[in-house]
Amino acid sequence: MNHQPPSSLRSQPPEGVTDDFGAARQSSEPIKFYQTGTFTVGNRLLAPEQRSVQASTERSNSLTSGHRACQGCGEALGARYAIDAAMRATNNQIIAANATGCLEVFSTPYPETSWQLPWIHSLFGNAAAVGTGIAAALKVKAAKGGRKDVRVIAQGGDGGTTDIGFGCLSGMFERNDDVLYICYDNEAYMNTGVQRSSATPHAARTATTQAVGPNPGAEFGKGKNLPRIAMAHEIPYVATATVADLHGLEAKVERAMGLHGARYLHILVPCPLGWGAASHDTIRLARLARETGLFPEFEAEAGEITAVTKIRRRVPVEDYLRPQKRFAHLFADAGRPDLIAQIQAEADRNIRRFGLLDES
Amino acid sequence: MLQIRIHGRGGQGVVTAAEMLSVAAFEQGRHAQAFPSFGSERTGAPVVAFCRIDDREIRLREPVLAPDVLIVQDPTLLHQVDVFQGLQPDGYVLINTSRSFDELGLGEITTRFRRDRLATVAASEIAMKHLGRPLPNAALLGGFAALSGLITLDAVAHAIRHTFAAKLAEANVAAATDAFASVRDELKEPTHAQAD
Amino acid sequence: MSKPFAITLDPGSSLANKTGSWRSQRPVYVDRLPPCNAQCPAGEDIQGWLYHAESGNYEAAWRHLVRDNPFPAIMGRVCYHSCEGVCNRGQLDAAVGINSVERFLGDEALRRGWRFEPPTTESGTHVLVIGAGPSGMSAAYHLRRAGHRVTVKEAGPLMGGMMRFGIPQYRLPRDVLEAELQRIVEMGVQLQLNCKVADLTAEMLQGYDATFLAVGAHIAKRAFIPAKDSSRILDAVSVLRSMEGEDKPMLGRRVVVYGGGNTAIDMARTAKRLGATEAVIVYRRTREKMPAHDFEVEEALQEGVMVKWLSTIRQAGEDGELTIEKMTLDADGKPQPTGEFETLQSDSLVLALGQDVDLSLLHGVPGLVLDDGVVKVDPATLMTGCPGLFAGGDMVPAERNVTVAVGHGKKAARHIDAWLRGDVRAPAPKHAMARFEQLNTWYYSDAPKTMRPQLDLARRTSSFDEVQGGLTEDNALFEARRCLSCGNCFECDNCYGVCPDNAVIKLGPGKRFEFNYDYCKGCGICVAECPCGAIEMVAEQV
Amino acid sequence: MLRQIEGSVAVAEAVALARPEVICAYPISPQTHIVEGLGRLVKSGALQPCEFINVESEFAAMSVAIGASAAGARAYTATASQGLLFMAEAIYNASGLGLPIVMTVANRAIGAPINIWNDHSDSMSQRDCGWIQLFAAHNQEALDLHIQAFKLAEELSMPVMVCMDGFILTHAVERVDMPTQQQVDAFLPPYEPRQVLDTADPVSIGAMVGPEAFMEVRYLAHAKQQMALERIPQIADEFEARFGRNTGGLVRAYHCEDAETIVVALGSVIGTLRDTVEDLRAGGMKIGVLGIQSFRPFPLAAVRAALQGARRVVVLEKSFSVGLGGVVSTDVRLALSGLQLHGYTVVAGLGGRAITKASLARMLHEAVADKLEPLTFLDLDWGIVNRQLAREASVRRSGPIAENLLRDVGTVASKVN
Repeated sequence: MNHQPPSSLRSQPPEGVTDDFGAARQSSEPIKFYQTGTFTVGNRLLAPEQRSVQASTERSNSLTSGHRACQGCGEALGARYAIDAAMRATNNQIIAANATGCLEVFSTPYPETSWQLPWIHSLFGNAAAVGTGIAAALKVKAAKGGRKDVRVIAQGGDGGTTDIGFGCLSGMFERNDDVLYICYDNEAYMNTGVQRSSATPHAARTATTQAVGPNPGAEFGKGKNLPRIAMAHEIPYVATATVADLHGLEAKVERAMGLHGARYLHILVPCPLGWGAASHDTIRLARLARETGLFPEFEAEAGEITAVTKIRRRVPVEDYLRPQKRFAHLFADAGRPDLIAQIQAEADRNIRRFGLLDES
Repeated sequence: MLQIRIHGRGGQGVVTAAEMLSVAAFEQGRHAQAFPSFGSERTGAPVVAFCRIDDREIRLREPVLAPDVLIVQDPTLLHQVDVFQGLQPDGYVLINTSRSFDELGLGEITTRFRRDRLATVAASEIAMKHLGRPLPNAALLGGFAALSGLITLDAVAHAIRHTFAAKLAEANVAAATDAFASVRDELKEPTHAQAD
Repeated sequence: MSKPFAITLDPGSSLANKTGSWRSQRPVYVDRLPPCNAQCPAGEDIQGWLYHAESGNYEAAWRHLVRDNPFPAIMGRVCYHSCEGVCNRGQLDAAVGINSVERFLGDEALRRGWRFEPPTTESGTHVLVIGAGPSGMSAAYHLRRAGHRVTVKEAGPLMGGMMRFGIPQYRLPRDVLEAELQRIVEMGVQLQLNCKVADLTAEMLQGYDATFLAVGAHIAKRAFIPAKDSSRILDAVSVLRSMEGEDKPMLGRRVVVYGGGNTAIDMARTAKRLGATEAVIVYRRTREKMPAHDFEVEEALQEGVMVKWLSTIRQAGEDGELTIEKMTLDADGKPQPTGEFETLQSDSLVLALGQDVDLSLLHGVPGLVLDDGVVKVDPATLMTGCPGLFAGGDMVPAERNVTVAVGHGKKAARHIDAWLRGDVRAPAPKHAMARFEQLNTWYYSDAPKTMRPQLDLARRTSSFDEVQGGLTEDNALFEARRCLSCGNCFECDNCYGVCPDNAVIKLGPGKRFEFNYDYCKGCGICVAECPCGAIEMVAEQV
Repeated sequence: MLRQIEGSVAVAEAVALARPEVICAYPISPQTHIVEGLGRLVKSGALQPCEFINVESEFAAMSVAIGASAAGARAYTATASQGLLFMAEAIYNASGLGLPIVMTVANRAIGAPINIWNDHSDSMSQRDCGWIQLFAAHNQEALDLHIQAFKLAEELSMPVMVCMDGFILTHAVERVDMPTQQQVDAFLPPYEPRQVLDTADPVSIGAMVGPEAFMEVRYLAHAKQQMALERIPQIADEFEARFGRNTGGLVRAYHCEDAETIVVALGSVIGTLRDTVEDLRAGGMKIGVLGIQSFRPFPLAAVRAALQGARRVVVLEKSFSVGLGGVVSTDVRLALSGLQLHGYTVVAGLGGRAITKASLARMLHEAVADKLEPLTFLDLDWGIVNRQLAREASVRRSGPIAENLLRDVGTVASKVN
């Protein structure tokens, strides 16, 4: 079940202790790179092909400099991570369809675009369908002797994916169209000023779920888990990822591009503005989301879970909630330990459901 | 211009009947227009279909209000719908029944219209015989050919073959041929009577 | 294609939009001082040589190491590696086994016969080094490297000083010691053994341009213990020295060692190996207060050495009967007599109460000042009151251990070199310390410290075989790679990868990175996600 | 080749002859037979390579067409009524991005009350969406217009809506002349997109355009439609030259030369009007019919030229701007600005109400006598209306209008008219 790093990074440290040092064991396994680890972007000790795409000066920078995203934008980061990986996996044969939202607005305000691949923005709710259309066109072109290796990515934020674009997305899934849909989930409608979406976490303050009254923030018992809904379509591949685990994210994109049919990748991308967090905490918060269990990272094929990324250093949800102003009301004055307990229960449920902790 | 109105129930092939009629006319080199009483009626509900036949382009798009020909595929409609509405004085009437006009309680009709243009035919029974299902539309067209002579049995047969797949087509052609004969015989009787 | 106006745009055109103007703070790359380097008495660039070891380039690692210390194989055995005590990794799981990697490199060098290159140019100046101990030989090495002619005069028959006469073989095999010392001599150092300098002043006039004095402290401290003639009382320094000779000392079956320093431990363990059934250390304080290093105490206890805590020897009676008074610690932790007595049978009593410097050869040296039995030196340069005469090692005020001595040798050599060139060596400006809080340890995989294999107990107490084993190459590589590279970029590409604005330029292997301030919005993610704390944010000038 | 087939089948086959590469299908009456026919052609292999996609909504249908067209494929879909409204956002997007999609609209009323029968409310609701809107008077024209539409759309890189009356044309079986594949291929070249998503030449399509350039973008769309005013008749002529039929174009006049009264109309009612006018002329009335084939772009000049000789104009339309009156009428009046002639708006056939020769004749007699109300509702049952109005005046909660009316009418299934 555990998400495996590349084989050369997988061996155990050699055991030194023996009764007689004359017999000290010689490890035949390759050495794990403890210093530059499996967690950093690059690694001077790794073979180039084992390094992350982002470590390479050859990376395509699909979303290049000069975009108008906020300081520390997780979505800008997630988009470059994912598309660059897809470009690497397909030898730059990617066409992207983008839903309306922050990503679209900050990347393509006339007269400048930050995209370096063929890209189209149509509407808020139809990115998946536009992707379907592009894929259909490519299929016909291929049948007429055109390129056969061009692949399609449709992408949008959580609003464009879980809410207004849900119908088109489900249709694309159900038809198993050859499109990878990527949801950059920052858990609210940031483009319009931080309003609640069906991906907004419980108790989070947004402009439409204010931190007032007996049940402040987004109400419990509401919202939807799109990755699991995607799995219910039994499409070839569903995965979740965060901008805090670049290697995992790239491995998932690579896996997705290795398959045909409808694929779904749900990436958690913290939003400093909407979450009320420091711009430098973007990656840290994504990491904490996973380490609390609130955002389980997993892969599923044809509706079955095939891998989960285990929690490495488990932390209580407070550690994740506290740095975010959208949860400030949980800690103000007397605080709301009852609500925090409910959120912790959700994390614990995820840990049980996905087996996020090693039994050992 | 000849205007035909066909009454029946959803599922009895009323619309198909009108289409086949238009195809038959087309086959004879004439202009024809067939269309249903547009609606969302379901199986069993009363439905109407229309057909116009002319020697020039048909531009008129209104429903057939004053039919020259009235074909009733289901006699049970007679007491629900005023099927005779707008029927021309010298219009044709063909009713799918094994009974006579009087038995149907339509004695009054026979007085208002030309008797030699009124006929009944047991189309459903004929259909049962040939198709094993009571789909009277093809048979009725055969009967209409006999009643009016406005289209030939051959044209009707062609239209049937144009509409249905081979096996079903031949069964329907057979039904139409039977009905054609039945109506022709029915029409002979009064003339005999006069002869006597 | 004839693109529609405005709605269709050319790729990457946003490069025209210089978002750097949004910035109120800017990230800058910094180098910080790793605590291990700061701590090392020998001034080794530990992080520097570990970096080479990580990539398996052991010779480069060794060469980088010996720039500061010519004795990796010795250090890897006898250094008390205080560097590991301050290693930031200690706060994460366990400190990096710096000492064991150092030993691996030292042994590897001996195995492969790596040598020191003689200097390419000769300075023409001649320096006298008195004493071939760790400090003297270290100085000789560094001075020779700098191109100076070096003559070493040693009173004893062999090089090594306390490394040879103070440290038992089971901790430092003599072949290792000999090899690393010989390697220095082979650089072209003139060595004169059995050559005691009686009159320093006179000696210095024999055409030397400068002198480094490092004769150590070999005179055992005595304590007054009333004793009958029959009682056998020896001192640890003499006993340990005699271990190097032909006839081993006769200590009997019951040996009592008096003292609490490392020498006392070495003595007791040596006694065990000489066949003593009982080796008892008598010490007036508690284990917590004992100056000996804990790991050595632990090893001694494992080997069956016994310790009488809070005890002093009041007198040595007939047939080696020792009278012991129990002590107690007062509020200041000082031992106070209790008046409770007990007796302890011994075949011999060995005193290990510390050593004094032999000051006889210093008489009449102009300007030289003695202070509390040691030579007073300028702490910055190690030069004595007598111009051109420098001193180091156990004979100057400092902690007395091999590593400190080696460090003195290097420091003195640097300042002698400067002094000979007529200028003063200004100490290089020190970087700010790399603190644990500045690291982002998430990026380092979990990796517990590798234990060095140890000789099994039976063989430890019956022979003088080396107790501490070495690391295998895999272990050494593994251990080296546990280094966090505190405060110094190791090119992990994190900053290059995590920038949402592609505002980091990768300059290629060994060249590190640059910020592209045209686009950097100053979000600070690179700072937060730098594993080793080598970036900091500074406010933009407004 | 002459065939006696249903209008929907004729359109499906015509579209297939245009070799579309992506077809999006979502069912809604009365458009269903068209996509059903195309689905059959694709599945049988008669039309290939072509992707026939069963989408989950009209919104998706247009969105898939947008993606396909942007990727360089010839894209087609069909819809009607609520479906057209449901895809409205994507309709504006397709024209805004200048994607030459062709769509059939089987004209149908818009609810509530839900009504599946024919009128022009649906396509009129998208009057300003930036698409070219062509109206077919009969099935032959519907067939021909689809072939012309692809040529027009792709030349100008503008989407085209071909409007045909639901049921009245889509479900009518009549004679059509179906061209051969060779003829169509010779007339319609393969699609060469003006802009395309191509990995070899990447562009970003669909940028956000602010106040500094938005008006220009909009004006350019208008300029395109002005070009269409020239190309539409040219393409109709090219079509006639190749196929021997004069269909499409901007407007078509019938007995307008000497007419004092001209009836203006769109779609299938033109046929009934021509019959009516023929009869009235036999009675000595100087009357003609002006059919409008191109509603967007609206041929102001052509309409003015055709009408300026008359004394009165009756705009008969199957659409209704509640609170104002005619929709087509306003455009016609614009074409006539400055001219002194009587103008009448006659709203007829809403929700499938049959438009009969008799009613038309009656209405036109009144018109010619200038006794017609400026805004007339053909065959409106005033009895029902007045009773309901009275009911509402008297009772606060008078209940749903539609149900009350049905109660008054006493609905009979399968009414003849």
